[in-house]
Amino acid sequence: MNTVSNVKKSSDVGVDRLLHMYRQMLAIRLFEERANDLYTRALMPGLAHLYIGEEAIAVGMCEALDRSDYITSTHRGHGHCLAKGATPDRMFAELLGKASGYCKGKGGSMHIADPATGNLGANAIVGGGAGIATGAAFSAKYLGTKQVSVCFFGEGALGQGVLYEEMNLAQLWKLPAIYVCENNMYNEYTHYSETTAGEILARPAAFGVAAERVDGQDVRAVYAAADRAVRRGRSGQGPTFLLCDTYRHHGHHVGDISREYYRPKDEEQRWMSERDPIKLCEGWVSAEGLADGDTLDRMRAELTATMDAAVQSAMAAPYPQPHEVDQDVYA
Amino acid sequence: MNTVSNVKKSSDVGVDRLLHMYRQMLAIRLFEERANDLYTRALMPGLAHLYIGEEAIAVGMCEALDRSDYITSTHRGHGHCLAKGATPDRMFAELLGKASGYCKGKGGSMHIADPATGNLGANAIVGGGAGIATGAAFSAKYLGTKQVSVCFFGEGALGQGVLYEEMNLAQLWKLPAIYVCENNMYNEYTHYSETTAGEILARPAAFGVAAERVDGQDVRAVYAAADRAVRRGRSGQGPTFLLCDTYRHHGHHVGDISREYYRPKDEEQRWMSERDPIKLCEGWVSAEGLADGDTLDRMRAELTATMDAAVQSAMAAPYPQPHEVDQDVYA
Amino acid sequence: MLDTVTTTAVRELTFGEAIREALAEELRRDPRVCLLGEDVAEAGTAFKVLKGLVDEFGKNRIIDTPISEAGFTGLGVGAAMTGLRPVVDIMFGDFLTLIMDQLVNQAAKIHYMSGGAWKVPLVLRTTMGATRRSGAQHSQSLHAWPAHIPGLKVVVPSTPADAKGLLKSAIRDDNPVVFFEDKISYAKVKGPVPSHDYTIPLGVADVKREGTDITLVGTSSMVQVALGAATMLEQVGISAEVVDPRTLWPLDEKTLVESVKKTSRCIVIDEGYARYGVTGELASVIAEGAFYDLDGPVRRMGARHVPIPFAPPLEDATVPTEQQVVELARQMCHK
Amino acid sequence: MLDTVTTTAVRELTFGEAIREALAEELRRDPRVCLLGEDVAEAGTAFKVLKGLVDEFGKNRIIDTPISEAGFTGLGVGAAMTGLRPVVDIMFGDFLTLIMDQLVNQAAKIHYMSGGAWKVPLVLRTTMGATRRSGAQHSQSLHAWPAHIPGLKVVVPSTPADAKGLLKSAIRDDNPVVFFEDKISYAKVKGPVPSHDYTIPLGVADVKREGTDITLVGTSSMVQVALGAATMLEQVGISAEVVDPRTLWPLDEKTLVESVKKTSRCIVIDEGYARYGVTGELASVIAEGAFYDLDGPVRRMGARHVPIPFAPPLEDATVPTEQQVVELARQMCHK
Ligand SMILES: Cc1ncc(C[n+]2csc(CCOP(=O)(O)OP(=O)(O)O)c2C)c(N)n1
Ligand SMILES: Cc1ncc(C[n+]2csc(CCOP(=O)(O)OP(=O)(O)O)c2C)c(N)n1
Ligand SMILES: [Mg+2]
Ligand SMILES: [Mg+2]
Repeated sequence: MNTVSNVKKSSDVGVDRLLHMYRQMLAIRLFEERANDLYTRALMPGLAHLYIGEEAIAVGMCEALDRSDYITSTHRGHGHCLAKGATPDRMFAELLGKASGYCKGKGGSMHIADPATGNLGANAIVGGGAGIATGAAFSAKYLGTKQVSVCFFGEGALGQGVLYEEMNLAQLWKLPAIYVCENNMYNEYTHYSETTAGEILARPAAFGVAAERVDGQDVRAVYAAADRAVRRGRSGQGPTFLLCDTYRHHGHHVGDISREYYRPKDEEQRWMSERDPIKLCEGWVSAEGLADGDTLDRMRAELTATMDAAVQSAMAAPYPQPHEVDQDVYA
Repeated sequence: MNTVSNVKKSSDVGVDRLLHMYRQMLAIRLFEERANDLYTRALMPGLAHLYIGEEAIAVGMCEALDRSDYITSTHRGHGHCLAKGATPDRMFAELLGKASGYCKGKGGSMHIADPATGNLGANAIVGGGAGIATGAAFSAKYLGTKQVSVCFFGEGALGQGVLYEEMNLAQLWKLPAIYVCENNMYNEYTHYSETTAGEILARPAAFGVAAERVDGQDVRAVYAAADRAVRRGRSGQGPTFLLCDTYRHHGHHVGDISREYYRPKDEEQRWMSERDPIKLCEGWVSAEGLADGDTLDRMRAELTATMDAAVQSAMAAPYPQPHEVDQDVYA
Repeated sequence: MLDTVTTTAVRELTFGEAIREALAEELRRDPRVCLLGEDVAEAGTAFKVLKGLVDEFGKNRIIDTPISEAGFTGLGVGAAMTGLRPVVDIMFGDFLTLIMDQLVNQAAKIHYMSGGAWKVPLVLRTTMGATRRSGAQHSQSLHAWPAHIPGLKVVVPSTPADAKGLLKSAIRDDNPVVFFEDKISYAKVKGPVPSHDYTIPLGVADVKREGTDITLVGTSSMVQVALGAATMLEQVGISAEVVDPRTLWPLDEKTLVESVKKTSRCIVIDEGYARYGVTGELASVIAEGAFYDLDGPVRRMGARHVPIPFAPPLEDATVPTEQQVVELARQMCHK
Repeated sequence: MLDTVTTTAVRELTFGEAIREALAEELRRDPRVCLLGEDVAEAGTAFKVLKGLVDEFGKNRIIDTPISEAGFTGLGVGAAMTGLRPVVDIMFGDFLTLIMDQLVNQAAKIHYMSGGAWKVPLVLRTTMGATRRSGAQHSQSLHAWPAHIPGLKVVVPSTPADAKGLLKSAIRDDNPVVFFEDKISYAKVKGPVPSHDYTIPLGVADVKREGTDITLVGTSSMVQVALGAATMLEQVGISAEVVDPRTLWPLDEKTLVESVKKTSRCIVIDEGYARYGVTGELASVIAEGAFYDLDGPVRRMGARHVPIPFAPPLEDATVPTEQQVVELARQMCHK
């Protein structure tokens, strides 16, 4: 698995912070399990790309952000969205195409956006968030707001030339942009080694962008790296690129069930049993005695109730009215 | 000027070869002087981007190629075209939009193409040749022909994301592509340091592409590097990137007369007097006694006559017939 | 209605199967044909349409690419110029946005700019069509854009048999051809397909159903909508002719105009946006050619002029339906 | 003909000067306005239209970019969402091929996809028009493409006064607006321009000349062609009305239709390719709205359907001329 871990002791991160991050990861996990379930029961229209297994990246990253900082997200975006502060009920509603969803049902799973939490939107174009995130960083610098702007993307986006155009601009103009590459090793059904020549970290470095590899399954390591990147950005030192090694437990999308032809079962097994970010975190918490079993159980019960209620309310919510189809085309 | 020269002794290149390259450079120079003159006298339609000052790159590069090897060229493409074997009469005819031109007058200065010499075409889209050149390299490998494919481009094309997409593909598939960056330090009227973050050579390297910096004013050094790259390509080792430092003596295009606002006069002076590739070559030839003054004078006289005759014939040639406008849209 | 059909085995295939068969036959026939795209090999694309090709033709000819649409399309252009006949796969038609330079400034113009010296025998296969709940960036039908550009040919097949015959023509054509496949049709549209090696020439429209009262010009998936509407119209005594141009360029103006001269009424139905797109062109061509026979203006139906929404009830309101066609046709025929 | 003009100083300006004045005024008025593009600062762009702006507004607001059209347009989209009002400069309209994803999949859809939550107040200035002997990759008029896309507004000004008033509206608009400037007009077209701060609303056509026998609908540079033709037609006793839609979207259908209802004849003249482009849309809208008043089909004139050739005699044959308009109009009016 070959991940370079920048692991710190949990106490460096702070107990409250670690528990908060644990909670956030668990929230995403529970959210995604329900999304999977809805889809499997044919209750959800379209597709969904689950974030299960990658939770530590969104959570560690967003833990270092303020609410007013910006993010852009991807087709696999529920985790980023929740970590940045979205509420699950309006998210489920959006996944179901309901009027109470974040986008009034017009966006769907791949387009959730929310100005209140600085979420510039998930994007169904691979690499599609790079320009937007860099532009938000440009605004922050132009207006002197000290915000930073985080661009999440899968390693597949390394194939899109526009990413390099944006990193060049960000570095030239010392923009507070943070490029977070979630390397789960697969571009859909193709291993990234078949699509990615050279060394990934050398790519941002070639544009002068500070680059760092991070164990994407260790939420503490992600948080620490995120914190460094955010400081760099806020202090005018320019962009950072974080390469986070990770793994998606499920298929590319919920319908991707038979995966043996592109991904070995034992690889899946190994990442799930040994490298699950939530289990790992649980391990540290208990090993270091940071919380007792009861606390974690209570957390899980609370979140479960929240998520179930969110699904319920989303299911019960009405679809948009037909006439709404023509609204919001122009501001 | 900070160019790393890979200078070899002239004798390493071979006397005949050096004289041939000298001749080729001179041909380009004389061609371009006439293009400039035609434009200045309002005899040429449109624009022209002169290659004067950069001749050693096209010539050193093409000297290492066979006629059947491929090139793609740029808006500043006359030099590549001539070096690859085009004849000046059909080129002038094309510059004037005449029916006898390489493209029957349909292309113009920025679009000369010629299957007979493997010239896939000049391209007026910055970076526009990258895909085509890489595709020709792909064909060569697919068909097992041992051809190589050279993509010439200015350092401005480093701003185009597609270049990185192509280098990634070329390296992944070990294609015999050679990316030749002519760094004349200006993207039109903007210094490349304002547009190019990081180290240029690190960019191809990040994609695993072998990269080398070359003194673009020393035709011997260019030839030697070209030869290495061609061998790499033909032997299946994949692509090479050559970063050639150079300078254009004239404006971005022939109408770009007042340049002080973006480019210091003394910089121009220095490159013209100290780093002119033809003068440098002349110096080596005479210092090492490789040819006498007479030989060089005769060469110049011959080429001058050829170029003047080419201009004459092109001037006298007819325009295409109006009905030809609808021809060649579809094969 | 196939131009070169003789008596031969005819099977029911889906639209997707017909495409795969066309590709397999051309790959077999001509070693210069190769396929490039994302997840085209083992995965057989996201739509599974190419499933199995890599087993027969190997990874040197069925080539998985990085997610670099501009990159591998540009590579395809150069490969096409230098001896290959690449078929480039752009998973969703929405991603045409990423390759317009390669397609329009390069592929479309090289033959002309070089005075006929170079050719670009490239096929660009991509998809169109909404109602898959895929959202605004995976549901567009952008075939009007390449149709606007001289130097490109544009194919919009509606049936499995047409898809096979037209795709084979496209691959054998010496020009860049953009081939649009309706995603919904892949599995949903079935039809008889001859098993032999036939082609359908580009530029020949097909009268999919004859009629006398009104002409329904449909493209791609809208041909099925037009046919459905025609069946319903029959029940109210309206005889609708359904004409499928099959290729947007070259365009068989004659067949379109002649049908409308006969019927005197016309609705053009296309799944692209109606504004500044395909419907305007077809309607204008027909109005210019059949003006004096027209009973009223040519009417147009296209995608609603909004980004395609996700919510099912909204998305469904963006695509012309049989019912809407029927209503408009009845109005036009005063029945 | 300016909507908000009051008595005020009016100077003769070129088209290019009017654009510069509009930008300067908006830059002065609103600190959130900034300009991004290649060589926009000291060089003032390849066309020198922006010359001098950097002196007043500095390099933080007039920003030279790398040759990364997709990159800086995408950046502009994000900046527009987060508090700025960027004006992005794409030197040649031909390079729209490089930014369609940013423009179409991002800028155009974000407001809708987010259910109205985000706005993209971006202006994309670019050029159109041939006959500069610039070859096939620097001469296209691709305004039909963005006009096809819901979520975008598209402006095609024809006079200096319109250019100024419309550009100021575009900058103040909360939507992405694509603003097409005819390259030839920059220096060639002159006209009176009020010196005060006026705007012209997007979506209001302008009758540039009144007439009774035939309507010439022209866009961008073709308005000048239409006006020239109208003058010539007057001499043969034909009274031509010249209507300039000014914006392709929103489109002032009413003014177009009403003019043709009055004149009963119409030629649509546009410098883009006629096929699958602007002329088809305008002709269809007019035919639908004025069908029963039409004396004959609406006729279309656009760029010849070929990549723009370099040779002067060939290139000149690709753009509609006054003479051609006159001939067609005479034919249509039987004079
Ligand atoms: C430009 C573009 N090309 C192709 C696709 C289809 N597609 C959707 S997700 C995906 C793979 C993305 O891989 P990666 O970026 O690694 O993200 P992951 O799914 O692994 O999180 C592809 C090819 C797309 N959405 N956009
Ligand atoms: C995609 C694209 N953007 C912009 C231009 C306009 N343009 C023509 S040449 C040029 C500068 C090119 O600089 P460089 O690549 O360094 O080549 P040089 O002119 O110095 O040889 C620009 C911006 C273009 N032709 N294509
Ligand atoms: Mg991945
Ligand atoms: Mg340069």
